[in-house]
Amino acid sequence: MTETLQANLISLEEKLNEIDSQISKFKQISADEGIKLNEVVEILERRKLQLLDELDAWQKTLIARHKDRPLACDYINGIFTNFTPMCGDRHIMDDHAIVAGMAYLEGRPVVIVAQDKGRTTEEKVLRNFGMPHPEGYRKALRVMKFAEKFNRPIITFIDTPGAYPGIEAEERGQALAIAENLREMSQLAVPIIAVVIGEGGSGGALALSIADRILMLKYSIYSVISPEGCASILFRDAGKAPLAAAALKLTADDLYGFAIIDQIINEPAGGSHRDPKSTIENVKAALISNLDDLCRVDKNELLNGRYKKFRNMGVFCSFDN
Amino acid sequence: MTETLQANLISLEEKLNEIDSQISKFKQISADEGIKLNEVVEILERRKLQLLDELDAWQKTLIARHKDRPLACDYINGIFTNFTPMCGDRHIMDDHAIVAGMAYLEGRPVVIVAQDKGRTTEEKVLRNFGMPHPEGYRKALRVMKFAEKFNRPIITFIDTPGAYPGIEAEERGQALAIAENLREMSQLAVPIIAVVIGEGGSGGALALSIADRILMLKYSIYSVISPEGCASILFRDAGKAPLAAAALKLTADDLYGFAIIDQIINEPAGGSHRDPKSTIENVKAALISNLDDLCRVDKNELLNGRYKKFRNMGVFCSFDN
Amino acid sequence: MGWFSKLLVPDREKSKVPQGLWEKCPGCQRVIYKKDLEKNLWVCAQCGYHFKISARDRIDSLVEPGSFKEMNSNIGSLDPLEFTDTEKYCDRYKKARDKSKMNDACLTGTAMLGKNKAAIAVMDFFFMGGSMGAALGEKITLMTEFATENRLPLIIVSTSGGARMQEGIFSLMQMAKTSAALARHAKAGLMFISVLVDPTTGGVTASYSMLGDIIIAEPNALICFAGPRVIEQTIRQKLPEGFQRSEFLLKHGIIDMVVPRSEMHDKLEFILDFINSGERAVE
Amino acid sequence: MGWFSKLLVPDREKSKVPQGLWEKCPGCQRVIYKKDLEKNLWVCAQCGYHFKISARDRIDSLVEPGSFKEMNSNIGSLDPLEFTDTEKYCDRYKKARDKSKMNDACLTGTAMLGKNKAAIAVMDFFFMGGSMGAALGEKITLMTEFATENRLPLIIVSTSGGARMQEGIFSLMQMAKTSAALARHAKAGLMFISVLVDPTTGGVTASYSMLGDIIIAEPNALICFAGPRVIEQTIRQKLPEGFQRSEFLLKHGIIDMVVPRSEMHDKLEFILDFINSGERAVE
Ligand SMILES: [Zn+2]
Ligand SMILES: [Zn+2]
Repeated sequence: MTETLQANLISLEEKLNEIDSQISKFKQISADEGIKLNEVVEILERRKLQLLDELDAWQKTLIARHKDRPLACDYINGIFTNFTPMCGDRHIMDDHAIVAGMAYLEGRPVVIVAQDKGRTTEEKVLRNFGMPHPEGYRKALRVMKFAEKFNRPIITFIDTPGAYPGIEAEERGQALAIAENLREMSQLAVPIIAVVIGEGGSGGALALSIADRILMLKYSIYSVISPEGCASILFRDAGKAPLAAAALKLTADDLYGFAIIDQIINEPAGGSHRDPKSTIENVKAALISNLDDLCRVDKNELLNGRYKKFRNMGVFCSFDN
Repeated sequence: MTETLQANLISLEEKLNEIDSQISKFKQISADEGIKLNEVVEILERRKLQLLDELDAWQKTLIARHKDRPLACDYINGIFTNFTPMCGDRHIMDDHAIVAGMAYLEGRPVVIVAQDKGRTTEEKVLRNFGMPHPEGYRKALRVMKFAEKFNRPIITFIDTPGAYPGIEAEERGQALAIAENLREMSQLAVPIIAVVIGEGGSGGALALSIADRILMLKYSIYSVISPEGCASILFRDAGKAPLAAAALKLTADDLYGFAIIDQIINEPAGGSHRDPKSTIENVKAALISNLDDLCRVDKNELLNGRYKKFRNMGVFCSFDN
Repeated sequence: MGWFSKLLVPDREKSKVPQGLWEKCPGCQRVIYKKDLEKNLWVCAQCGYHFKISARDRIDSLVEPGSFKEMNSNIGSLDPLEFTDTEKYCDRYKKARDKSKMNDACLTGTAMLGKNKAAIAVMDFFFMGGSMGAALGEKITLMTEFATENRLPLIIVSTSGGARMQEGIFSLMQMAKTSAALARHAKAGLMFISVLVDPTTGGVTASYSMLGDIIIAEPNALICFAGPRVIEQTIRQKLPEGFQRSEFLLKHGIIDMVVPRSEMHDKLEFILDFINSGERAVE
Repeated sequence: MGWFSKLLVPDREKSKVPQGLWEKCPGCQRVIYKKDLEKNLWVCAQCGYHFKISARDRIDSLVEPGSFKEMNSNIGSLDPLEFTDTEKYCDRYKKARDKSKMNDACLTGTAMLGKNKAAIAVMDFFFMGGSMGAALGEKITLMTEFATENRLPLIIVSTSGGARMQEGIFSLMQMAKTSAALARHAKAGLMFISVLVDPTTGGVTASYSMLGDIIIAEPNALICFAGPRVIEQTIRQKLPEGFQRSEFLLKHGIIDMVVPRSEMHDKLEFILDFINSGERAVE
């Protein structure tokens, strides 16, 4: 089913590619023949942007999950220097769905905690498609407490379909592991920045997102449930995922409008996979400026600010019964 | 092999039983016939004490492991009221080798953490013969941190051949779990009393014994390694366990002499299994008096005292090289 | 999260076969006189099956009679997403309010257990499957903050199908909000007892429900993050018997104790006594 | 604990088959010119086998040349149990001292790694199998306390057959003593890096070795609480391939990284730089 729904994105990509090739063809002609075709090129560029403006929530969902979309490790390699992984939850296993360690951001020592889905089939299996087990959350928490002890800011990269739903995960306290991360992150006395780079899947994403700043790539999503899950439960038809995607208001624009996130990081037309390098540069710039802001804030103010930030999330009313 | 070595204890017990039955026979005669046999009884009583005075380290080891020796649960039931178990390490399992929970000691709310070997075959299997897995130590630590949070003193009962040596135990960080307990217990800001009631086996026992007061039953043992293990390594013959037991200086008397433990709690002649009730009363009295002492101590003093206590353990010298 | 609101229709409604005065026990299939059930706190005397009960009935069974003082009762959810599936969320919500005479899926307030005053929040599965929206999150948070400010122990009885999907990201963020409030409560050295009843799933499980100093479950309650059907779909395997039930969680070290409904009040009172009683050992 | 001192005779002695200038590699059985081995930090260039090395050689490989300032070198053990097995402990101990020109199984002091001053303790397996007695415990504790007082990061390189049984209960108590000292060091917000080399077992593993903020192992080091033979005897089963080796522990989440000897200095320097560099983010 997802495949038929994917057709949607493929046809978009085809159109974009077609326009792109036309643009370069006309540019070529323009150069070779000395004819001014600027107007044609402009029209095509405008058509392209129009197509992208019209992207609906479901198309953005597909872009957020695009197989060529840059993954956490691409950002880590592209943005930081001397990344040195730290492994293990000190109990059961090193969960490869979580990548964590020390690194420098333009000379600033920071601690990174990231979800990575894996690129190749092998990597995907190793990283369990970016779905952490409880041990992944405990590894993340251990490394974040390390960051707190040594007063290093924390940067998290969010990209997960959700916490892994499996027998062992339930047996070993998946819910508890997530809950503890939520509680502990709210009290970590160092700046925390979370960047949603792809799929922000439910509690499994939230468990690394109790941050002072939440940034989102333009075509990433962040949601209480996957559109497919929502469709099958509330719409009683998993095929209605596009409808559910729209209803859930899970795009960066939506969430920025709700003041749930703090900043949208720009992506190239059509998605970051069409130009990873520029996206990585955008993320880097956003990280630096946010980090520099946060590092100026005193510790108590930081913690109070973080508390208030999440304290104020939620829209409710008062009835006169 | 242990069986032939056990014969030692069995013959002692037979002798004791014989003397006891003679004593009661003479007492009976004395009562029935109105004949004064006090002198005979006295001689027998003296012979009995003499036999017990002569108990060597190995015999004490056998008593410490005696199948009828009261177990932690016997002390818990006999000493405390309203014992309410707390279960689980909040991750993997509830390790039944560790019994932990809330209770009252003559009206004083206390937290108990104990090793219990199990009495029946079923219980022994359930409790893994008193050999905790890493999860047992983590359960213990969780409950002890609970005690600290709510300012309740901790009483531990030590009775284990040692931490379980198994594949899963090693995989899940047995060494790490013990080490963390050692570190964390040294900092718990509530009074801690440890009572060695049977076998204090190595690191597995130490992991619950970082206490302000360490009490030992008269015929319990506490050692860096089992006599059998020591014999097979250093004496190259596991049969030399009695020799190793003596060499290791593992009896309550030895350890009191070394100032490793703070108090010896008396047991009836021949061991607590010959009169569990009186032993339980002795333990209760010792707990109350030590607890009352410790509760008068200010928190910093308590922690500094605990630190110094262990800091000073170890005999070394300075060479002039 | 949220997978459950479809799967779990409240039992009492489902089993309303013998209308009126009688109720069929889903545990042993016996038909039971309703008044007897009520007297027995809605626990089957034959098989021990724990029926789902409303938040009000639960409070009656837990605290000293008449001691519950409700707070923040008028807080309700809005519809920030203007969400519509097969029905408009605002309509669905209004129906739930009308039917339940509650404004959302929990009651909060203070109450006495023996001599101990406690802050208490009790969820209601009959209100939209105990799903967590902004109103529920706000009420739990307010009660937690009240407990912190007034140095009170906190008891939360959870039962939930998970997130209230119709509130989208706002629903998800209640996990963060409640957990942060509990962090402050814990840091103040105060006691939080989490009581889990059938079913407790999804986002509620993955936030406040699992953060108790003591975690207690009613017998045989389903307690999970991902529901059994989701897991079955993922791993394409039959799940083991008793999987994700209270006793299973006890064995796996996740919860402290399984306590039947009839003993819950006494157990809670014992714990509060234990924490409050006497002078503290070291000050 | 302690099970190992019998089982593990230092490899270099065992494999002294080609006397003098040559050494046989226990990894690939090749015979290697000793000078080459030494140049390569006693790592086989063919198969990467890490030979055991003395504490002095280890320090040379780890810290800036000439920067190591030894402390407490004259501390040695006594014989409080007057222990005798097949030999008197005091005689055995004297032989070890004479042979090693050390007073016990570790060297402690301060040293530089790049621009970072650190307290450092390095164990020596050649001294009675790196067993932990009162002298070793005292030296580790003194070094830890020195680091705490002087706000220095601490590096401990562990290798040990376990407890020094001949010191009985005093040996066991070194676990408590060192761990308590590390608790204070950690509480002061200071960094402890634990480096584990082949073999690290028993009481040393179950105390300071496992308490690092970062735990690093050399490749293929045996790291365990209970030794393989003890476990085999207990469970009467063959152990899995690679069980209790560095890579196994990495996979099981117990250690942070496996670092070959040739890169150890740089890795340690990186970590110390990371902790010390720049201004701290929030003060
Ligand atoms: Zn029934
Ligand atoms: Zn080799």
